[in-house]
Amino acid sequence: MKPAAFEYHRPASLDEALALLAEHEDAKPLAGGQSLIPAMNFRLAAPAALIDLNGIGALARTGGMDDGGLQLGAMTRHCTLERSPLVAERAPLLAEAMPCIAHPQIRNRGTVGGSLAHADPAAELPAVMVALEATLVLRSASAERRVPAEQFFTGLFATALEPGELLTSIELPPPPARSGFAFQELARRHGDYALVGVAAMLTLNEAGQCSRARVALLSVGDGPVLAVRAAAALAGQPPSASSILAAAELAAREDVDPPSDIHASAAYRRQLVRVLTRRALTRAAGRVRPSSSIPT
Amino acid sequence: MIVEGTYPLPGTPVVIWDLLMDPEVLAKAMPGTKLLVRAAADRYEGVMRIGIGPITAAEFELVIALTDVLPPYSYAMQIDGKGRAGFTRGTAKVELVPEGAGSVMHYSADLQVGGKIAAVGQRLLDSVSKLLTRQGLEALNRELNHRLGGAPA
Amino acid sequence: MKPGRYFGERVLRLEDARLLTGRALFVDDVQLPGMLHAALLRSDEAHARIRSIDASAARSRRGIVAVYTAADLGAYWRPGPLLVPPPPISGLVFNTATQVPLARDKVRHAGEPLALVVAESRYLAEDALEDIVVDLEPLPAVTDLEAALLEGASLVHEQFGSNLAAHVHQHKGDYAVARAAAHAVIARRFHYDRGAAAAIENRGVVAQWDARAEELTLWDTTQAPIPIRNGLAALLGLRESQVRVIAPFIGGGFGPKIMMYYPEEVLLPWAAMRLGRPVKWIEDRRENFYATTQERGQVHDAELAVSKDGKILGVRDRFLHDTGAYDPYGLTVPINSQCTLLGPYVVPNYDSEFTAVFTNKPIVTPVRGAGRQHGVFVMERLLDFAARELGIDRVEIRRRNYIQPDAFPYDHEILFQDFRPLVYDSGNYPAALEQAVELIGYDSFVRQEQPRLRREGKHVGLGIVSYIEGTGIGPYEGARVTIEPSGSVRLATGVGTQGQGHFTTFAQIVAEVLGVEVDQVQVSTGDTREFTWGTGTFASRGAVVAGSACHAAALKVREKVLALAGPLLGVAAGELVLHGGRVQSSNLPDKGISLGELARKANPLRGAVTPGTEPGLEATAYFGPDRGNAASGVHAMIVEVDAETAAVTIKRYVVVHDCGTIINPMVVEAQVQGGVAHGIGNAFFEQLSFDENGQLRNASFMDYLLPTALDVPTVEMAHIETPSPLNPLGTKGVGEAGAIPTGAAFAQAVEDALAGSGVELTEIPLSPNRLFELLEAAKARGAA
Amino acid sequence: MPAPLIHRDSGGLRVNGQHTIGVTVNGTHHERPVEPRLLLSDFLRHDLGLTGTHVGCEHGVCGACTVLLDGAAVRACLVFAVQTDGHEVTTVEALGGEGALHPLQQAFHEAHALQCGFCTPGFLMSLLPFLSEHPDPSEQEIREALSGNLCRCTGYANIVAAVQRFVQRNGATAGNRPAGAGA
Repeated sequence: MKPAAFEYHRPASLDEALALLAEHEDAKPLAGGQSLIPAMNFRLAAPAALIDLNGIGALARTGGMDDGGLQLGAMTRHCTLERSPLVAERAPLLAEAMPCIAHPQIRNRGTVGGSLAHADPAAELPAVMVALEATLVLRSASAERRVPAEQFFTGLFATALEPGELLTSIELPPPPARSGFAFQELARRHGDYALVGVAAMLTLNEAGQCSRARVALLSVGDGPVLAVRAAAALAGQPPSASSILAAAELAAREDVDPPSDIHASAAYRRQLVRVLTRRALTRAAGRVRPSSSIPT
Repeated sequence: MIVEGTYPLPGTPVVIWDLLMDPEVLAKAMPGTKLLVRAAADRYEGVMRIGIGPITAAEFELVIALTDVLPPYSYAMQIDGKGRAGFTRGTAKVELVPEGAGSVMHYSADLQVGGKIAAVGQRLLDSVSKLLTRQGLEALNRELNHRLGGAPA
Repeated sequence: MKPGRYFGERVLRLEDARLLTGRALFVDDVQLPGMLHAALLRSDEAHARIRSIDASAARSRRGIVAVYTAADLGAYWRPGPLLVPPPPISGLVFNTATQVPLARDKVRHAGEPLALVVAESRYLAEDALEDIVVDLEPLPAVTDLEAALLEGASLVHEQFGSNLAAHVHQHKGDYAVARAAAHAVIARRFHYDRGAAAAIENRGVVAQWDARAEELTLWDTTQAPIPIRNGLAALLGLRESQVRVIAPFIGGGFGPKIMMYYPEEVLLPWAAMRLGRPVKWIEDRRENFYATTQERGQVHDAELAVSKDGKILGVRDRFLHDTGAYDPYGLTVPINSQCTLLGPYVVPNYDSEFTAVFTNKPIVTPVRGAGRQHGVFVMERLLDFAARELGIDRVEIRRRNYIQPDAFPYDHEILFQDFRPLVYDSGNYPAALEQAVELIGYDSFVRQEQPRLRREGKHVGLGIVSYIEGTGIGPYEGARVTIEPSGSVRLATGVGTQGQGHFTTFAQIVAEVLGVEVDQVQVSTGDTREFTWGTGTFASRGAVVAGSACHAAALKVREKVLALAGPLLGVAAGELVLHGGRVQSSNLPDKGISLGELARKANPLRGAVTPGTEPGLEATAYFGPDRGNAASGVHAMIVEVDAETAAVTIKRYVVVHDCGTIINPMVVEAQVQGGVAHGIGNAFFEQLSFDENGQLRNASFMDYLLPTALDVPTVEMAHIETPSPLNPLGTKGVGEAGAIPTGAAFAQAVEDALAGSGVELTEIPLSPNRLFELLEAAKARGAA
Repeated sequence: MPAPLIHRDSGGLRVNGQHTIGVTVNGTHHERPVEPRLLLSDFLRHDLGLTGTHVGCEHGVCGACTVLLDGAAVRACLVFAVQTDGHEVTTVEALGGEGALHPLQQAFHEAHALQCGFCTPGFLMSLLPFLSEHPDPSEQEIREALSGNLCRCTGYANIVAAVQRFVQRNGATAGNRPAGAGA
């Protein structure tokens, strides 16, 4: 299990990286490498060249934005997000999901941008970003564009990234007032690919009814799956046990067409969607804060 | 691994049939096919490269043999793909049923997957096969529309 | 042997420092000048005829030194030996087909090696693998045990005309009569699937041929260095004395590392001799899932005939055993299943018949437990079902059927894997059960806790099962003890060690006998230059058989010490004691001499010695038990099941264990805890998932799930010691014990937690996905 | 003569261009040419002869090859040696010293937290940074910290006990990073 030979580049700046990417068609960017390198060790992946982004400090900057949101540099490592008080305060859903990602040794190396660009259907971060309505900033040698997470994930390991483009940062809006969140997943063992996971954001109006619900599911499709029917069912309802139960049932029956593998049949995944969605929404509802505590 | 379904296509079976026998069209129906030649009346040979997510080094030498050919309605294929990442082989059945102005394609494939991709890619096989089938059919549909001078579906 | 200053004490391990600092030598740590690296091309197909192999492109690649296929091996190509011939059971049928170094005409399982590449680095060797063009003609694969035996099934080995590898029938009494007299007959079908041993260290071999000394040295991750040496010498046409096999520190064995000769063990020395350079091969994790032997596939159709009061009248079992593509290990595993099923119970009538089946899957040889799991699972489940049907408490039905403490030796009247009658030497099963019942709090759990938690909507359940493990079998092991002039004691034995603590437990035995500090005893294991007689570490026999040999050798040396010191000190031998590294008069301690000085005197450089005198304080001794002994125990666990997700959490785990006299409780408890972890893996997490074409679908640690620190509870343990009369130490084996009854306990506990759901668990492993399927099926039945 | 052999060993024949890296391992600076594809685990074991770092799966699951990269625990099989240019690596060989065991190693010894010992260096290297950040961890926290390292022998109980033993003994000083925990 040794990787095939490849050319190695370690640009010191983003521009240099984009230039390299533009000139090497079959080059692959190397972020944390925690998914790419195993695939290379198995020789399931054999890129002709790697462009190592670990030398570009500018891509690792993470901080708060004036609107109370967050900006995450693509090369920010999982362990940094996991330990960041700012993330805990401004994106508690993200903070809750972090410990579910593999193990400490992987989180010390893995990066948020790498995980999103890899777009593994079983990964936590894509679903979390969709639930949080994050905006992804993509740069090419010639231009920069901003893509909502929901449109970034286009299929199985497929994203809106064009050849020559890099994901440079992720912007998270501040948690809305009267919103609650929850992340739930079931894996065979702690840190394994989840059999099913749910990232839920729930926002209530003054009347205590759901004004907005975002339920993003992982490991049930080609990418993160937004449970739109479940969300629609909740709209205008108080987050009661019965309305949540009904929403979870819809999510399982109509929002997903899950795959089967040796660990979980489609039917079992459906059941997990049913149960975990209910549990996540219940917890999210219980966490709704009267008003935003984010200083803006 | 079983893949099956139905898919509406423009044109009557008679029209579609010849196009289906055209290696260029067939190649489009099989995503990742880099090369496909008709080696004999009932035999196609080519190279297919599958690049999905972590799997980018899966190149297969492809041999497709046609059997039970009943123009313009149905045929079966013996599919045999071998590569460093493993192999896939099996049979596929294609049936064209006239429906209105067009046809409905009934397809079913029973494929074995072996070697490395089966051993370590299991988590993705189901999704990948669904994806390739969908992509293939959509490509086929586009091609037919194009060739029949119709608007792309 | 009586407990003393060291024997029976929690002595900290002498080998730890080397392991903790990374200084211990493992096979992959061996670095030699000019060393080459090997990789094997393995078949993607599970069953295929070989049309051609073209390695020309690989050979011409830079950095590649050689590529060998079966054709290149010439006369050296031959199938391996049959390691364990079938026992003398009347009517027994056995078809031998052993593994080959490189497939020649046919491949019989995915991962079977086709070619060996030797290169300047492993990276380059793997590059070259991709250049080898293999033309295989696929054949239908045999994977299902029943289908394999049908007329017209594809044949793994054509020469036998069927896929039958063996057929064995053993019985006692007359089951038919018992059945006729029975109040109830409980009949079920049971499945037990495959798992991997999954030692964290993969296998590895380094071979070096020294042309000047005409000596071959092999570093090998083996549990049996001496048989490897002898076999290799024969294969390579060398004298045994020309071959040195070193099993250095081994990163876990668990059974498969006793298997021989793996293709790599045969190919590397041959290549090293031809190329005149050392060659290293280290198995990678993916290879390990095909190239290292596996275990556990069996299907049982069993029935239990019981009286109204729950007494066992008889058991009938018909089972199929998956032996994989070859059967070099004979019948050890299925015979263990057959014998272990009887457990600690009085079974007056037993009729057991098994058929071993060749399949296109990797080779099956013993893995921790070695077939015993299956027997325990079938018997314990049958008792659970009988208890339910008869309305008897599951603990009570076991009580009523135990062999009583005064019934030893107890003869089951059938033959065990060591070819000796299955006779239990000692035990106290009722005491173990009562202690387990006490520890887990059975009565309060069943009467109060469980009902209370059920009312709260929690699905908790308890499992409690018994088992016997036949351990410490022959033929023999040996040891040499030497008191060196430095005063330190050197102990050499032939068994390999894979983490069991032999460096410490053997030293404890010797230190006790010679009255020296335990850290004064230097232990050497697994180097054929140090000791040349023995078989290996398997069947939980290391401490029992090799330990007894160490004891015997130490006693001999003690005699020499007394014989020499008596006259020297002018003290009668009877009045001498060995203490603190000295031999001295029991009543006049200053009348004594240090063992080191005595060792010098025992090796005079001038003068004369009386005829017949042997120099030095050294002795070699051997021990071979008359037959295996019977370790035993009771496991109990409490689980909670999330009925919505079918996720299972193990809340508590209790083990009451009897391995006879304990040399080092710390080591024993750790062996049991580790075994339980392995058992939990087999029960809930681990399953080698083959598809109907013989393709393994989870050949990685991503998909083959070993339990982690979050999945294995700390086991609460108690010991019962019924010394074995079959060896001077009174000890019994413990290495495999923990892993044996776990599946049975798990199934009982989960079923108990899901009581009322209609789910009956008759298979292992039980993943959440599978439990969900079974729950759904039960619901459907209920609805229908 | 040894030098070229080391090259061979590391897969470092001059193909695809070698990169010369400068990396500090256990406090010693090394300048070495490496092929880009050379895994850090192989670089440490073969090029530098630091064989205390063991290799169990080469796909980042078993944790046997865990080392510290700039003080953080990482899988040496999921990092290319070339990526450590200008960085610091700490392996099990850095622990303890002068025949004395590091307090954590000592705790492993006293609690019988190892059997075959193959996975042990990985456990030690995973635990050091964890313990410096969690001077007084709960059993659950300890088990979570261990969950990225597989052990087939011990069933983990004694490893947990060893960590608890270490924590009790070093409770007072545990706030500061255990010796040898790297940069």
